[in-house]
Amino acid sequence: MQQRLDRLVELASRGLARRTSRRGLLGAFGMVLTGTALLPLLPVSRGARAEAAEPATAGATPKAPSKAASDPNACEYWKYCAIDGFLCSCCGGTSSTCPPGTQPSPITWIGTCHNPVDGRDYIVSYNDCCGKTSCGSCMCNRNEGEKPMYRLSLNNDVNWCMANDNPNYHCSVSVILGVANK
Amino acid sequence: MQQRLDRLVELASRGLARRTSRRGLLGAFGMVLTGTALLPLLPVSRGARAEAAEPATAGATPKAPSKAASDPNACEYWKYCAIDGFLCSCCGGTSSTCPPGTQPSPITWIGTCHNPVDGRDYIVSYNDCCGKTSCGSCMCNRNEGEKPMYRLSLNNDVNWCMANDNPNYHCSVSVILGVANK
Amino acid sequence: MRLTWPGACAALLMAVTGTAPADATPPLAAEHLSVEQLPARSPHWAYLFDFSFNNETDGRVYLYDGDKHRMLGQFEVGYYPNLAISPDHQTTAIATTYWSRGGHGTRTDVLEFEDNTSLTLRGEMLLSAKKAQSGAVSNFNVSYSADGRFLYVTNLTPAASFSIIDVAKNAVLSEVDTDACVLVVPSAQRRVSSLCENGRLLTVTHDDNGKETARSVSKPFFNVDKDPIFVQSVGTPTGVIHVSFLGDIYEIDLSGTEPRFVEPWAMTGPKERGQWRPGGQQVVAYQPHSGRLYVPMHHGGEGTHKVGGSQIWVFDAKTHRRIARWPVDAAKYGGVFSVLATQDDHPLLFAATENSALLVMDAMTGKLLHVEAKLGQTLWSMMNP
Amino acid sequence: MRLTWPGACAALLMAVTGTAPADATPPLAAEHLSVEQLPARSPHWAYLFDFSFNNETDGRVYLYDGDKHRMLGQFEVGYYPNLAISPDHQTTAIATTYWSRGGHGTRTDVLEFEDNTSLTLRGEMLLSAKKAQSGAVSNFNVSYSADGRFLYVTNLTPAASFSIIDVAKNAVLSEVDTDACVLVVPSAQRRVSSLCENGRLLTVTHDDNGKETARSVSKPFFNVDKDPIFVQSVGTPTGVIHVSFLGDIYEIDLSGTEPRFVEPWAMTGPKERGQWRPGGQQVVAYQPHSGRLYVPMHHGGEGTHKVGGSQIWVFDAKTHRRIARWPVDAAKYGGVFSVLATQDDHPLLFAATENSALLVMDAMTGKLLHVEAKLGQTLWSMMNP
Repeated sequence: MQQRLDRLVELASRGLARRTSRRGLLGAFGMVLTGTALLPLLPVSRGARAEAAEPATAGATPKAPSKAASDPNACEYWKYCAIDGFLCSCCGGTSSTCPPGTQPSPITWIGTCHNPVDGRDYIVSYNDCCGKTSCGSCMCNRNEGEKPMYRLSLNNDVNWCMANDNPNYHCSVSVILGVANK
Repeated sequence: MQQRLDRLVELASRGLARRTSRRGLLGAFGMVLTGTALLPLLPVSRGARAEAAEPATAGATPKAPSKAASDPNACEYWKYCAIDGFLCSCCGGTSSTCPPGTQPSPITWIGTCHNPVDGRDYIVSYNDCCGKTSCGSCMCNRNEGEKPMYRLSLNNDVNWCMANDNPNYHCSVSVILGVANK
Repeated sequence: MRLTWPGACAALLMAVTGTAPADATPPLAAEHLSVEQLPARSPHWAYLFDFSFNNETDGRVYLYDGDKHRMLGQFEVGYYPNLAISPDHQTTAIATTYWSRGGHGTRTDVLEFEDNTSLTLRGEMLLSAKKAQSGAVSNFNVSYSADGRFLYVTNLTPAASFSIIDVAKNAVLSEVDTDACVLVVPSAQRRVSSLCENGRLLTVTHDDNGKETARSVSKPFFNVDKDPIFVQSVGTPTGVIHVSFLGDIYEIDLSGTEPRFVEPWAMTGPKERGQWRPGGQQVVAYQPHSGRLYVPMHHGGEGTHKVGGSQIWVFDAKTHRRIARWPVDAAKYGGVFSVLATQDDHPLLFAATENSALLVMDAMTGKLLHVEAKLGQTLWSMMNP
Repeated sequence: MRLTWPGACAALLMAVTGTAPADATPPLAAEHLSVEQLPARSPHWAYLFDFSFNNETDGRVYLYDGDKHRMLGQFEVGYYPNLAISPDHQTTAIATTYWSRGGHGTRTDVLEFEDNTSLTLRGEMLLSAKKAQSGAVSNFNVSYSADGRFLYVTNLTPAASFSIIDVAKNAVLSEVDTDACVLVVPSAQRRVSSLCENGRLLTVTHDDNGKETARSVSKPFFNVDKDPIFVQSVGTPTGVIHVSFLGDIYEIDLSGTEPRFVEPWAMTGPKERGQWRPGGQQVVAYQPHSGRLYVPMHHGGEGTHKVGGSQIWVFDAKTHRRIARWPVDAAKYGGVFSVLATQDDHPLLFAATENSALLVMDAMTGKLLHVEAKLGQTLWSMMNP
């Protein structure tokens, strides 16, 4: 099932990456965005857990949830497993809402974070909130499953506000989309 | 003698402050500035020492010169007695030269600093170096004899780059003009 | 651009992924990305001005909730901005400077109007390149007339003047030459007072078209050479209160036809005078319900008027009685640079420090309620909503 | 505006004040305010890029002298800039973004040319609003062709392409669609290589008019899923060297007609693999005279590829022999985020840390020569002059 989703979104993504003529992409993109049902356009991270090929020193055995893992103002909050930026929850927003007067980025990447409280993996969307100069509070740098810029759909270095009217990066949120299949 | 100088510069300054019609001042000002002999236009500080009416806790007795008082990169350097800003000596300049690619402020204020090495008081010109965003290094906040903005000629809060082509404040220098009369 | 991740999206995704987990508790619901709206204004909010001195072109204001101890949002205020909140609290007027290329290129001075209810920009008005640029952040470099109809903007080139702006018309009506006097303290409906270099007060009256109709200059009411007053004054119901370098209180009553200078009084006793001094940036706060004044004080000599306070001294503004000396852990948080009291009857006192920490205190008891160890880069002043 | 306080001025002033002091030593001479000129370029200079992440619109570059341990000057580089130094060292090309009102208003993407000999702006060229914006500061987001004739600028909207600029004509010649591949690694005179999402290398050849004449795509040379390579690579005399998340070295020889992928080799032994990893921002430096590689390494697991190094590992790039593991006091200075080696035969190694400290080391011995405890706000990468 997970494979089906990966495949589906990957196909969309590849189409997207190829439609790169100067006129092409953003036009098509904008059309999708103005629709009401906004399917994430970029591939799903296979998540840290899936990277079996890569040995992990921290150990894969589940830990007892820490207090910080339940605090949306803490970088250790479970949902923030691949945010590299300022937490919107410290900037007038919450873990899933943008601060007043900012605009959410329509493009983004989605990943998988493990919730230690219920033991489930959740698919989350990492959006940037845009249009104001950087918030500067609660810098958080976590990169579980994050990949370099050539795998754009899994990258948190690029400014996901890049396609906004005002591409100033202000802060980042992590929005639960649903439970990930094991 | 000191009084004569004060009076002289004060007259110039008052004329300057009064010629404030929209067309008037900066025009006249610019003319002075483009001349070759650039007399400081603003009054001389009477210096911390002259403020006898104000009791001083630090004590007026001379101290042995500290090491920092002789280090142009230290805020305690004797010449910096009323600099509130970034020291140009940390920004690519020296205590009396602007960093490459910046422009000195033509307007400024002058004050009196005591040199503990030779025991003399020197009249110094506090200039800002302008045209680049703030240097950000070696913040120094000293205010001997400094006065609020209504006594503009003795104030270091205002941006003395204000009349520059590019009024961005970058850093501050302190330039020896001569020995002050006791 | 306003977007909301529709529930449809998550639902679709769920459908694709299926519902697998064998956990007993129900899974967390999908969330919807949206933009926060500001709640109704609280008297315990504060507008915190970060000068960003290391990156001066990026000045900003943080809106902070003193009860919930959290940021509500922020907006950009540019380079050496001068700020004022409108009498109806709806707008922050920002007189500032931008360039076409960050800190270089073409300079534009502009008056921007921030909508305080949405933290979005409502509009702007171009200014000539004269706006006063001072790191001494006064409440009266820009001000609104009491009825909100006019805005006064201090110019300094270094020639001193102020511009009169008709807010509704979005137009500069005139520029008034102040003969080297600075600040724009509004009174009555059409009067503006400024501090002059010789310790006098200039008061200009204007008509509805912004034309100067009268001006008067007071006798010197303080001694600039012996004991100057800080420009960072605080408004009161009848005028303003200034603090002097040596700690005297100068109250100016602007409610009559002529300014009335209340006899100055000393915060310090004879033994404290010259030893304990006010210092910092926003050196006096006034709380109208309790009639209290708050001043950050430190131990130091001449030239220390920008050193932050190790104590906050509290006075009854009417009786001049010292109510308290509240110690602050200056070694831990930095000396207190700026103070602001909320205007309600259960007031808070905000104290910003040299380290850009924010202390939230009970303004009646001095109890430290909350500390933000580092808020922004250089928190230099604060305003009430 | 160039001004010098003329000696005449000081002389006049002296005449007015007279010469009073009865001190035995002669008084200090009057000084002349002037503007420093940069000395001749030294191989021990470094261009330090401060992203200013808390104030992103104010990115800047500091020019630093690694021998004298002092700043030589700075220039502004704007928002999410991409930088390249010209082959003749005379110019820094800055692809960046500005707004008409600080961080709002009209957006302008522009290529600016900083004169490295005077630290003044030599000129600019407008770009369309497509410039790649990434906090991963690669040496190859913008690059010059070896002869300095062309500039390549990476675009990302998120569609990926690059623009070919004719430097002498100050004109954009063309935009080349890269089919989702990123970076612009120049080789020969008219070839540009980019990294693709499936681990392949795209190489585009163009003519003098910037027209694409050929393109080739390599077989996958690394595994993106199992062990991706950092985009922050370093140039060598024959091509580039990349480091992978797990610490393998991928060298690409671009000197022939087709890219040649050198067999990857591991920096780690079997027991270290996955335990010790490269991490940070600029994760590899190359020193041509000694043939050494420098990589900041830390102890950590998956997802720690942006954690700064507690050690700097030193390798012979030819023999793959590990020469040294230099410990760094990461607790004191922050982990090493970025490394840069000077290109001369008595080389220095610069290490920038997570705390924005700068360490200056002897690149042969590892001896710590100097520490700047805090240089700017967020020192993310460095370049050679």
